[in-house]
Amino acid sequence: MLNVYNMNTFYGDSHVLHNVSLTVEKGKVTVLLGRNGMGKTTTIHSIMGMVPAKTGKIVLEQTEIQDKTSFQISRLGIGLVPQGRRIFPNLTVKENLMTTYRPAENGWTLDQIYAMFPRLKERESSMGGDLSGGEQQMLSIGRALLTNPKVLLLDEPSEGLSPLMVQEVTEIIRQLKQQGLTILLVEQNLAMALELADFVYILNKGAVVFGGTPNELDIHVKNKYLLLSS
Amino acid sequence: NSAIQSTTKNEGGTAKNDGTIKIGALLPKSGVYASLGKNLEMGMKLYFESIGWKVAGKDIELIVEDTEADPQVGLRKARKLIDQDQVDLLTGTVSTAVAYAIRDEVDKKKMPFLVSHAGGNDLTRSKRSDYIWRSSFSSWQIGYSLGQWAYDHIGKTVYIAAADYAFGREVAAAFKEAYTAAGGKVVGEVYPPLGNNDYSSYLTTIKNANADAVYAFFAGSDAVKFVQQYEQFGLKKEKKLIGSGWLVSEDVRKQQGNAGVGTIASIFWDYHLDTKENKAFIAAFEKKYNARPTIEALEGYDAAKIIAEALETVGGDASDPDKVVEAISNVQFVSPRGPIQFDKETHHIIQNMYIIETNLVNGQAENKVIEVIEKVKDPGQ
Amino acid sequence: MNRQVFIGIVAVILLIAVPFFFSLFYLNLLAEILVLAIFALSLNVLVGYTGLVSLGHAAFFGIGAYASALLAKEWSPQFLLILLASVLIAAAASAVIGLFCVKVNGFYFLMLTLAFSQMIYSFVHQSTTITGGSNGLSGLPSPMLGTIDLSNPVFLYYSIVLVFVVVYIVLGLIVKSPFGHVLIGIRENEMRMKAMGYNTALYKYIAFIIAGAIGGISGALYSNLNGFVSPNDVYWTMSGSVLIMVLIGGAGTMIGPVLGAAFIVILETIVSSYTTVWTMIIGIIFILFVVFMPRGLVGFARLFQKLAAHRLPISQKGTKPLVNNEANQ
Amino acid sequence: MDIIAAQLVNGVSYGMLLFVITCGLSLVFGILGVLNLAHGSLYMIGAYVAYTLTTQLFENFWLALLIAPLIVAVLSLIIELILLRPTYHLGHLSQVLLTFGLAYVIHDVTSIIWGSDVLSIPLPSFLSETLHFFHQEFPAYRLFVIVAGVVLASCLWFVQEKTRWGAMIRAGLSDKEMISALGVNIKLVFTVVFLVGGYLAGIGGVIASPILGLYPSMEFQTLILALVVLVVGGLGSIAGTFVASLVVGIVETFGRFLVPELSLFLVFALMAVILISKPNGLLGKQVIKH
Amino acid sequence: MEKDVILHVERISKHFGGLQIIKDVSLSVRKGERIGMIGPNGAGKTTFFHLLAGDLLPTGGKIYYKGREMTNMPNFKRAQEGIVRTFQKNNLLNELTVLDNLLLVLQRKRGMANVWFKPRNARRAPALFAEAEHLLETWGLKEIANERVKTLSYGEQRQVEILLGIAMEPDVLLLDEPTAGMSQAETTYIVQLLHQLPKDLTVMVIEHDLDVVFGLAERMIVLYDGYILIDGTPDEVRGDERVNEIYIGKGKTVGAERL
Ligand SMILES: Nc1ncnc2c1ncn2[C@@H]1O[C@H](COP(=O)(O)OP(=O)(O)OP(=O)(O)O)[C@@H](O)[C@H]1O
Ligand SMILES: Nc1ncnc2c1ncn2[C@@H]1O[C@H](COP(=O)(O)OP(=O)(O)OP(=O)(O)O)[C@@H](O)[C@H]1O
Ligand SMILES: [Mg+2]
Ligand SMILES: [Mg+2]
Repeated sequence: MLNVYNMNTFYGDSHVLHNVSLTVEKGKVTVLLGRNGMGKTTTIHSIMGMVPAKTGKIVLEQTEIQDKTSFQISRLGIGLVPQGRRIFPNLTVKENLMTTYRPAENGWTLDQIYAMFPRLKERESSMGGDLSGGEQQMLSIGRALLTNPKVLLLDEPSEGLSPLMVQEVTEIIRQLKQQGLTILLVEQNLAMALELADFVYILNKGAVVFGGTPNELDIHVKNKYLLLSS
Repeated sequence: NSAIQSTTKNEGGTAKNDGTIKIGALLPKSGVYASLGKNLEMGMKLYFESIGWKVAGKDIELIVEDTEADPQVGLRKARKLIDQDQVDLLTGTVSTAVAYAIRDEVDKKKMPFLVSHAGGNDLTRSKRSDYIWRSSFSSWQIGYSLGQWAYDHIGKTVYIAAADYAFGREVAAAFKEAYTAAGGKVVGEVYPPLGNNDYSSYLTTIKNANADAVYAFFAGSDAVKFVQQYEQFGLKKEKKLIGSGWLVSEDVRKQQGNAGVGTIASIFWDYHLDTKENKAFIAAFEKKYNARPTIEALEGYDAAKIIAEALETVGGDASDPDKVVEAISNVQFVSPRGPIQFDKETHHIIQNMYIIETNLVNGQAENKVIEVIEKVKDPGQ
Repeated sequence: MNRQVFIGIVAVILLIAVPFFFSLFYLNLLAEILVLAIFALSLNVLVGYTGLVSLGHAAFFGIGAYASALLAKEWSPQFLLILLASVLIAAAASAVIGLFCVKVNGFYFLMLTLAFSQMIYSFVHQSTTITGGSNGLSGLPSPMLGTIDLSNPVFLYYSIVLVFVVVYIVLGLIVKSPFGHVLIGIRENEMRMKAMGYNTALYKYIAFIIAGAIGGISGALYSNLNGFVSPNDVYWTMSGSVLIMVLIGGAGTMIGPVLGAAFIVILETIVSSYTTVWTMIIGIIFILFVVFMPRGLVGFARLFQKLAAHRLPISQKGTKPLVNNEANQ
Repeated sequence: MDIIAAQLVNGVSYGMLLFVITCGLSLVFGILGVLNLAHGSLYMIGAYVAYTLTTQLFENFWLALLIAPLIVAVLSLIIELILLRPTYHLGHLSQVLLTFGLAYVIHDVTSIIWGSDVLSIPLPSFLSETLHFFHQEFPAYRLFVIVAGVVLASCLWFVQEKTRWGAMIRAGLSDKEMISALGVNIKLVFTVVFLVGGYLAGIGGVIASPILGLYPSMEFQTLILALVVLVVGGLGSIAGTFVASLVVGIVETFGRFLVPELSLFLVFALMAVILISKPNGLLGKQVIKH
Repeated sequence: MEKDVILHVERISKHFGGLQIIKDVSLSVRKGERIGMIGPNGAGKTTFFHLLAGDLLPTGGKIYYKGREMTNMPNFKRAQEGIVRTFQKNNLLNELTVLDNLLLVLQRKRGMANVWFKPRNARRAPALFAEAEHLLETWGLKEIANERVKTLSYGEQRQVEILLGIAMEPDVLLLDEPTAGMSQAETTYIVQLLHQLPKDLTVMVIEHDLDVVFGLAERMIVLYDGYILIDGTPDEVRGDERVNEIYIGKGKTVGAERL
């Protein structure tokens, strides 16, 4: 569904991603792990066209998208839940959801989002910037779903959510997967990530150092790239 | 010449290029007064061209610097003309503030300066300088000249409206002085800001006041707006509009449509002045520029002529500023505006003032001279 | 001796040498540039360091200029006395105006400073008896330094150079000091600075007063240099042009505003002598600046330096290891 | 009493004149966040083009009102594409320099094309009539200005409140990258809004200049006036600009009536008082908080 | 009031328009206590911190600190007096380097903020720079000391956020989700460091990572819908049905969060 080949991304002169290649299979949850500052967000941003890759190829279904702008990429069917939520603070909750709404047949609607996150309905006319951290995270997820994407990029969606909401979101992602949505998930919450993952990549210093099923992710690899082992 | 040299030596009179005479003109070429500056320059060039850019066998070189009607810039440019270009003579300034700003510099450096527009009274009164002579007008001349006439012919009470800056206030005060001296009564005064955009509020106030006439001093775009709105708010039918000639001068009258018709004003020149000098001047100007001269063009023309005649007297030798100034003071001739000469006491010009009325001629608003007040002299204090 | 001090000393020597080599016109022009450079430096304290963009800074320039003019007329021709008194008056005025202005932010700050300066303008413009109205005050007595008559342009020039050097050094020290860093912090994120325990309103207020006082110095110098003051000194166009000097030179640097002042004054004087469409040429230059050197003259100079030194510009990230926790492993 | 009523009408009509001048700026700066100091210049071009159209080409005011703003809009489009778009990321201070430079360029270009004389736009005859009420006379054109102001305000209010555009622009202002990543071609949105702003500036020029006149440097005067009205109302809301126009119009008119000596002082004093008591203007949206 | 009570909150409340977010909350905190604060999203935890730190003023009620009332004291003053918070959403000086961010904290603490005429550099203020270096070293941020904050990854910025709070040397430290966005490795490391903070430092921490919060806290407060649902020991909270229902969720127990 989404393939990344030998992607290299720079911020100015600093080379952040080194030949990153990923395969995100249709209807699967692919998880991207790695410690802080390893390039996970950069990978997501490069796919989304927000920090365009310098070299490499990104293919969505049959379309090459590495040279497209982010709004085109979004319209091709990639949705984004960004890190840090990036809610529009000066828009109301409803405006946040509806401004970029793209209706689709059997797609998500405002009512469904409200049903999923009743808290958002209660705060419907509050400014996005006034919401609590967790509420903003829900809003960010809802906002992405309302663009009715085929592929969903989630960058730490559980951040700031209460354990109960984490389970809820886990459940939602599972459902989305069942509905055939393709998902690339970046997570620090290993429990959640591994519960959902069909396939796992680990990024270290901007390079892919592991790719395999959750079962193949042994304690060695984890210790080396994810946990504090001193 | 380094700065040290020129400030330690007493006489700055180093040998200049003897072949040409350099005249520096400080005129606004950008900003609100740009068109005045442009017309002054056109007038000057017209005259110099008529004498082949030569006087007493020497070439005339005219260096025009843009003052932006800003005193700081004016001073900077004056310094450039004096220190850098080493001009023999300065002329110009539309803005009185600029003239005041360069007054000390000119005085200190003994640079003959013929003021060709700026009309602030003090220039030939408290700020008088041996080297400054004025060929244009003073605000007093403009305002005072209509006072008696207005009392005799218009009415016993007036309302004064003038743009709120030094010149506007000086003109208004001079009018008031003459008008009240004649026995008239000023029932109210109002001073809208310069460049005011909407006169409706003032006009409503004036309309509801008890006055026979309104004396107004406005110029340029203010004059267009004021005169138009004066008619639109229905004042024209009730109160005669009188004022300075700039209210209905060449550069604004056409834009006012017929709103200005009926206005009475006092001024020192008009396009329709019926003298042979004026006819010749207008013909020459229209031939060269294909447009009517404005009063500023006339000022430029006269200033150029005064300079040329003075230089002729000194035989083209401008090295002694005192002699140049002396020569200027003796210039007199019949200008398109009538006979002119300098008052040696005040350094200010003595000239006729004209009462003009705006009439409709072939569907066009045109001015007509209805009375001449001869040889008006500024009191000098 | 460090390089900056060295460059500074060379610059001062050059300034001292100018009257021996250049004509009076250039001397006066340079004096004017130095005065306006002081003005731009003062505004830069607000715009460049504290992040407060003022469009009313001419208020303090004008107050300094008028105070100096009136004091010279009515009180004493002593240059230093007048300078000191004008600065105090300008500081007092900025203390009053600042009280209100530092309460608002961003564009509202810009407009509130504009409002105050325009109110002062209209006062100056209208109280003809005190300020001379639209004609301004001219024919001011020439300043004295002790018994030296500063009507000699060379002496006056040296006095201005002296004031300029003092102001430059003092401001240069301030912006590099911890206090200066507080101002920069406020520019970047006022809320965080509060959380760090800084009374940001007070710091902004102090910066406003410093800027106002130094603006007053430049105004007082200006009236001494020109021998007159006019309402244009207080008008918003003056605030606008000094803001442009700061921006074109490079806000938030010390040398930037000085370069900006020099650039604008020279450009205006020279270009307008050759063509009537000089506004257009200056406009085009502004546009080119934004497009090709958005960081001002200073940014341009830096880039040039870097290229000349064959160093890679801006970021040293390339050499930095991506991981920051290796030390802990 | 009549005079009070008459002054009130004067105030309202002046207020609407201010609104006509300011609404474009309110859109471009207040809502789009582009500090366009060349806005007054666009206004001026609208006025000058209308002058040429009414005096030299068609002698028809209505046609000028239709065509001149379109020309200004095209010009704004070019400005946006060539100058602003590549420099948005540099922030407001760069925009100050850029658009100020642009204003300088336009200043000279117009004086080359139209000269530096004072000009005025002739009106169709029925608009130059004088109407009578409150025992006072009142120019018909001023009533037209009031109507135009109200119509413009309603259109803008509708677009801002009832369409997604308003929200999109606000979203784009706070996070351009994110709104793009959600599928909005924000650059296009900005371009279109800027173009509409230019169009409104053109309309302002055509409608206001029969009253305010055409003269060199008119653009800077208009700009300052518009900025004042804009901040008094508060950034980010057409309603605020509308209210502010009326407030400024009425206060100024009565100020000139009651204390004419303070005319020059008044607008700025009003603005200062309002900003001191309401730091975000009368109806300004709260600045983005953390 | 007991002598070692450092912070005492008396029936504070906070409304936003019609919404009442904090409802008559009272609380006493003793010096050196480690308090964990949990509660569903939108319960009002962050708002409560805003009130304590002075970023918002309460609509009703009183706050006492070290025996003095400080309900209306402005935020910067509280920071000076020792109540320091970190932000849930990164709130740093993004254009400056990490070191510069830190130095701004240290220079005020060392009373240098009002030095006007002495440059602030390593030569003139060696003690300041040494201290900064030491802190950066301890918190594992030395490599990024000279990076501009805005070029850091999200998790790195979170670490800076905490460091700035700690560097203030507060008496009461309010940490708002300190480890959110941090990787497991960094979380473990930071938690270790938090354990090493001086014993007399009072810490309140909001966290959704139950391992972290139960690891740190000796007292737990559960905020629910603007009021305190439970104020007790970690064990009391762990066992409480209601907490499982509204916050932790069924089938989950604390400690099973991680692998
Ligand atoms: N705007 C930027 N300019 C320069 N460097 C950047 C920028 N953004 C990120 N970086 C650097 O790129 C590297 C990767 O950052 P990225 O945000 O992709 O990490 P991440 O894996 O998402 O980390 P985290 O878990 O903290 O979110 C980091 O070293 C970071 O410092
Ligand atoms: N300024 C405000 N205006 C209106 N509502 C607000 C404002 N600030 C907060 N709220 C509301 O108050 C509630 C509590 O917010 P708060 O940020 O305190 O929650 P929280 O407990 O920290 O949640 P989380 O765990 O998600 O961060 C939220 O529902 C939020 O929408
Ligand atoms: Mg990340
Ligand atoms: Mg929170």
